[in-house]
Amino acid sequence: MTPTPQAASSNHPQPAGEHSLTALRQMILIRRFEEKCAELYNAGKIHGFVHLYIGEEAIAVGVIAQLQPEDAIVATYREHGHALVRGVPATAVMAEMYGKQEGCSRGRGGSMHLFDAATRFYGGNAIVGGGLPLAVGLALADKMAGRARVTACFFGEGAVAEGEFHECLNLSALWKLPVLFCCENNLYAMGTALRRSESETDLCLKASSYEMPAWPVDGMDVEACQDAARRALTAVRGGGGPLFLEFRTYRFRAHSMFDPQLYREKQEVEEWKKRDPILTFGARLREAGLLDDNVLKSIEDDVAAEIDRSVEFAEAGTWEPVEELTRFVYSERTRP
Amino acid sequence: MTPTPQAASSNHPQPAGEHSLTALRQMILIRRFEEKCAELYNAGKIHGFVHLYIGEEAIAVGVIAQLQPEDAIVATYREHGHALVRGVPATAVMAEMYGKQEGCSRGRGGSMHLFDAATRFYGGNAIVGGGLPLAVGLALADKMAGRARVTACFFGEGAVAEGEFHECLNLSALWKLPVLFCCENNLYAMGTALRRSESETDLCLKASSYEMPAWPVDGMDVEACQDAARRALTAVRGGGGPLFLEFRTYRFRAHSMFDPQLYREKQEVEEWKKRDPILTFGARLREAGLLDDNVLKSIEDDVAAEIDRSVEFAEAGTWEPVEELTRFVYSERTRP
Amino acid sequence: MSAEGAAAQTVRITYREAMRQAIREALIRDPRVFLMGEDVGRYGGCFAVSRGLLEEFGPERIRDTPLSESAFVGAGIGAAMGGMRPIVEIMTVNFSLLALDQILNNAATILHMSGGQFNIPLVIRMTTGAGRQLAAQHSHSLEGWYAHIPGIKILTPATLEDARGMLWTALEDPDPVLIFEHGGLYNTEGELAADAGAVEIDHAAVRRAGSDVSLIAYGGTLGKALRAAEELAAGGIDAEVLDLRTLRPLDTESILASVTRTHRAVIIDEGWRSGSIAAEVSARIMEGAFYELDAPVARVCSAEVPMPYPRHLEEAALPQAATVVQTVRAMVGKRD
Amino acid sequence: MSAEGAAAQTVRITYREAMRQAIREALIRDPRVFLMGEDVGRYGGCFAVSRGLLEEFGPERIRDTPLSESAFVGAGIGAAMGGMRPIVEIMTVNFSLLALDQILNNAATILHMSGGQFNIPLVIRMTTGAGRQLAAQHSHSLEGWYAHIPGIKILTPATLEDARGMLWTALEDPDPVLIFEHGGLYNTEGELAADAGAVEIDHAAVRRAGSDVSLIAYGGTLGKALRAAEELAAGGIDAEVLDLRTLRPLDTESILASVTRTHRAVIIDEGWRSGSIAAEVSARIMEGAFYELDAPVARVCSAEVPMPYPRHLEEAALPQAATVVQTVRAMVGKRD
Ligand SMILES: Cc1ncc(C[n+]2csc(CCOP(=O)(O)OP(=O)(O)O)c2C)c(N)n1
Ligand SMILES: Cc1ncc(C[n+]2csc(CCOP(=O)(O)OP(=O)(O)O)c2C)c(N)n1
Ligand SMILES: [Mg+2]
Ligand SMILES: [Mg+2]
Repeated sequence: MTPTPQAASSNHPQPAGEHSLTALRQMILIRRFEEKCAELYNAGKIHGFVHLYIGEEAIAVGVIAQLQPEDAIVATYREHGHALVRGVPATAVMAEMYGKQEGCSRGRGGSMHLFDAATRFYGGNAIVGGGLPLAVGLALADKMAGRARVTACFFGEGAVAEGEFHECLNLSALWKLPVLFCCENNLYAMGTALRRSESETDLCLKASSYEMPAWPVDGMDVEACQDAARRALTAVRGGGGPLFLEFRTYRFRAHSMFDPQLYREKQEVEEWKKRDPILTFGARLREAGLLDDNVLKSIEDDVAAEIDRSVEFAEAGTWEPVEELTRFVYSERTRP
Repeated sequence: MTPTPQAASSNHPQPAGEHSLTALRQMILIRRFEEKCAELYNAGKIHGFVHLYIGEEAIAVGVIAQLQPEDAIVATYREHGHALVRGVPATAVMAEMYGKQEGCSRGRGGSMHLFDAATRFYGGNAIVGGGLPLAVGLALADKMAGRARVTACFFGEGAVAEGEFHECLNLSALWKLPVLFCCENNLYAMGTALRRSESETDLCLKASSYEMPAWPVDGMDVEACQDAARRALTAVRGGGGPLFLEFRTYRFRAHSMFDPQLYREKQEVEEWKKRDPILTFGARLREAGLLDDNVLKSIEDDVAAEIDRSVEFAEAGTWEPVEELTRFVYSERTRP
Repeated sequence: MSAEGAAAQTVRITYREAMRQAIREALIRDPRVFLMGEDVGRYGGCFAVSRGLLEEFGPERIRDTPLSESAFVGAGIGAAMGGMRPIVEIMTVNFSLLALDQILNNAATILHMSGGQFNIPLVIRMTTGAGRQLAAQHSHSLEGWYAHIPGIKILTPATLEDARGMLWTALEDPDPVLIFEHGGLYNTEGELAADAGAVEIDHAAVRRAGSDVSLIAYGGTLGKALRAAEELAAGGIDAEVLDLRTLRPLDTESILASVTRTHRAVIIDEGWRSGSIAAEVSARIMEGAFYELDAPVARVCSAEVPMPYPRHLEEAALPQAATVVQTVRAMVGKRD
Repeated sequence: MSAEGAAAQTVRITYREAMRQAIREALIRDPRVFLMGEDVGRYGGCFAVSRGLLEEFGPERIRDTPLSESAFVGAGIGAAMGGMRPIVEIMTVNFSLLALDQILNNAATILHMSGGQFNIPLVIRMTTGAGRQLAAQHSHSLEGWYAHIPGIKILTPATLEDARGMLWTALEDPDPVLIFEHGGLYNTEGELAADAGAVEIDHAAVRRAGSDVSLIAYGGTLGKALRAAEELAAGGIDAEVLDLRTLRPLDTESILASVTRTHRAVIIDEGWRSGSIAAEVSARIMEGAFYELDAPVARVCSAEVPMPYPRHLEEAALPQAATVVQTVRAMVGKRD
């Protein structure tokens, strides 16, 4: 019932130069940014829950670069990468990690609640499945207003067990709303393996039961992600209704900073690390003659400088005065 | 992936005499009982919400007669029929409709909350989808205790849109619990037609997306219901995990007593009435020489007498003293 | 509206019709407004509030939803963020629990978590209350409970003016507003100014001036308070009746002012007593007018029991004018 | 347990470990007991409370669930009705909203709706509270809010004895009991009697006797109250500290007795102020000890704001010992 192309893995011809290096740089930016976050967490600069995206960078990079500025994004607590690729400045993201008022959510949200009106980045949601209805609603607004926008909604495979996921797939398919559902299937929800949480582990079948097209995508391959996203966005923008992409991926790090990872074998992690999206894409670019040590070094240097700036910015940031504690419970302007 | 026999409609050989007349009598009992309820409602004897099962009798009769006494049942607010077939005395059901303390729920529940410990009848639930988790839990208890029981869970097709439905299908399939899911698809949830609430109206596909066997059944044909239930119960009792039956049916009456039925054509109702499960089964029994006017009359008389007794019983019943208002908020016995 | 006399002109109208006119006017005034919920369209609304609107405004703006409370409430939040002005109808408060995560964790918090970037101009309407023998799962009165949540506003229209006027004000509010309509009020009829329109929602209203005791009520209990006041007047006790109107934010000033005038207060609240909004009002009087009190503040609330079905028990469970009268008489007696 | 000296023997233990031992003991004592929830098994529990139990008791009794709060809480209800004694862990109170329909409409009402036939011997445990910079969606303190619901009991163990002893008592209770464990307590360490076992759950406990003011606290705020009492003592004010222990049913008698001794009360509660359990305690004092009061009862609650991420704002939002001290000093000053 669903036009499922056999796993939309890329049969990439020639990586397209500039474009490819940009993607590589974005993946490296996310990786290094989060490595820095982990360091700052251990140094007591960042607090609360911090969920690293390391290993999964190809998805955010592959999908978000295909979006238009007027499109919207809804993400989860594992959203540093999405925010960075979307163009939320690393400075504002880092300041948010610190809780400074120069942060993208004024410091109120922290790691799990990055928001940015300028880029239509609607969070940062720490309730598993909680963002999906928002995406449906944003798409509904677009459809009712006759705007040709798409809302991209990211969530983990753990959310598939939540009733809300089903309600949202149904509602959006029923109303043919322009949502691109991006399921980041990293095989674990905290310590629970997918096979222990779903009787049927083929997630695309779930979407199909709503008459929603659903494609599996190699989430470790940034070009496969780009391809799938591009084609999916064309379909969604064409008014065909929502589409479901299952990105098969893996998180290299612990679930959060508190996780001793008792639930998986070290060897499994090592196996997946061989498919590191940055390394494999880098190798491919080298083969194609688009990358060499010098280029890589300049990217790394550039990224390092950006991250340094973000840390400086965050360090120099200010604490919101305690007197402002109860602001933003209600709007300060009184008319919409 | 699911062994779906082509719509399990009955290719009934010879109806089995006694057995068939019992089924006919049960359907007639439900029908007449509810007609009496409607009358009593209009007479101001019964209050609140009353949802009639008229037109759908074949399902409760077909399924519940196949259950063992130790099996459990979870139903909805449209459960008079299920309670009667299960063997909750008509007297106790009618007294409950009146709110008398001789009712099967001591009058506390009313029409939507029939309960009966003796027959393992776990209600009567007025939250759409709300009963499904209970059924999953009852089945879990049986499985953990090593008892070969089944829990039959009835619900309308409207519940399929609720997230809880999905969570429950998944959980029961994942844990291979002995639940028989009986979806009474009467095409409408109050005034909302199935095609306006589900993007994919083939409900069996939903169950299949949990690797759960799912069969459509002609819900207007009591023998088809019996056949399907018998085979399904064998499968579930065998430890194969839950099974989903979609009974295709229709309610002849309004959703509740307040419904002007603006949402459907009279003609559609008339078309379905031609498939009245009592009339069609009656005709089949006549053809087979098992029913004639005399036998039918004696059934009707017998049913009428039973209903009269139930009304007398209810009328003679007593109101629980106001002093007992706050009983049953907590248990009176203190140890489990 | 002609200048002379228009204000004096009144029409005879029900609460239901006042609500319907308010919705209709909103749909006419603002193209961003739409109504969404279960059976708001073809069925005409569970309580017939939206009857005729589908025909007038079409299915895009009078949007029947599947039984998916979490998804469509969440979609309302998303649509509000996307620029629309949704009116989401949850059929009754009893089903709103299924959407509570969306209400508390998204609607009430996103403005704050985003550091003030994303406000949610959403209106959620629902029917509340008991009194129609609908038993334990269909008789909740949770508006006072919802008033615990910062970030949302809670309106409880008790009069025709408020039924007619609160919706537009709520729609103009930049933040989420929940309107609780007591099911027992829909059929109440009275005179309403022909040019009735928006009303302010910031203040409680003295519905009857008095000097001996303050009867503090709202929504479904206002009528009972007024009846109690009449009866008390006959016995020479002059009660003031304060209609809270908005349960969050509470108009503490008006409460304290009333108690300062009368030196005694009884709060009449259909919520269960423990943790009721009546407790909050009592605590605020404790904090703000302790030294004005001639007697301890009393509460007349619902008994702490799931609502029983039989009328006599339901009446015993609910706050009644007679209990208010009795409470006041005892209180005034205690004075000297 | 040897007769002599055993009671005097103590062990050094954390709150977490006391909880873990309580669960372990229950699993050993009663074969009907099992633990079910997200990541209770392989992950070892989100807060490591259940670490090691999977290995000891196996996956049937230490049951990892999918992310399906409504289904597995409801399944706990069903399993309890089916004869088991489930301990359902909801990872944190923040996710419990997704299961609230099951808790309120089923767990709390079925005993009543069934006229006393079906009790629900279910224990639900969850972590509650703020203080670890987890921001708005992960910092709720809703135990006082849950205490509004008749039909359930609410326990808030604040001490090692109660962490160790309340679970077994809860499991022996025939009705649903919710245990709220404050996340900030898990690491607290102290001495516990080596033979510590079940404790009664019907009474509040005076944790420090005093004569000038009653500090009424529970769960996460008990420590703050005790610290405030120390500081007050240094300033010559002798505070009594009452630990409510059970929020539903509230031990009104102990509250009134304490206030009758001290004539002043401050309630310290991590819930948002409006509609808090502190309001209920204040209202009960109003009703039962008004004439004993030398000053109005005061509340030290959380600010009415979704929890901000930065530490300084979180600290400002939460009740603090310093605020309690300040409040008491002002109150005592006001006396004369
Ligand atoms: C409703 C809800 N339940 C539980 C949690 C706790 N929790 C946070 S993340 C997580 C795992 C989610 O896994 P998945 O959706 O696969 O996303 P991933 O973390 O793998 O990216 C859980 C259980 C939560 N945040 N929300
Ligand atoms: C959660 C919830 N939402 C809404 C309702 C109101 N309601 C009662 S019955 C009903 C329709 C249910 O339809 P279906 O499940 O198909 O069962 P049927 O009535 O057709 O037997 C609705 C919307 C409810 N009881 N529970
Ligand atoms: Mg995952
Ligand atoms: Mg139906």
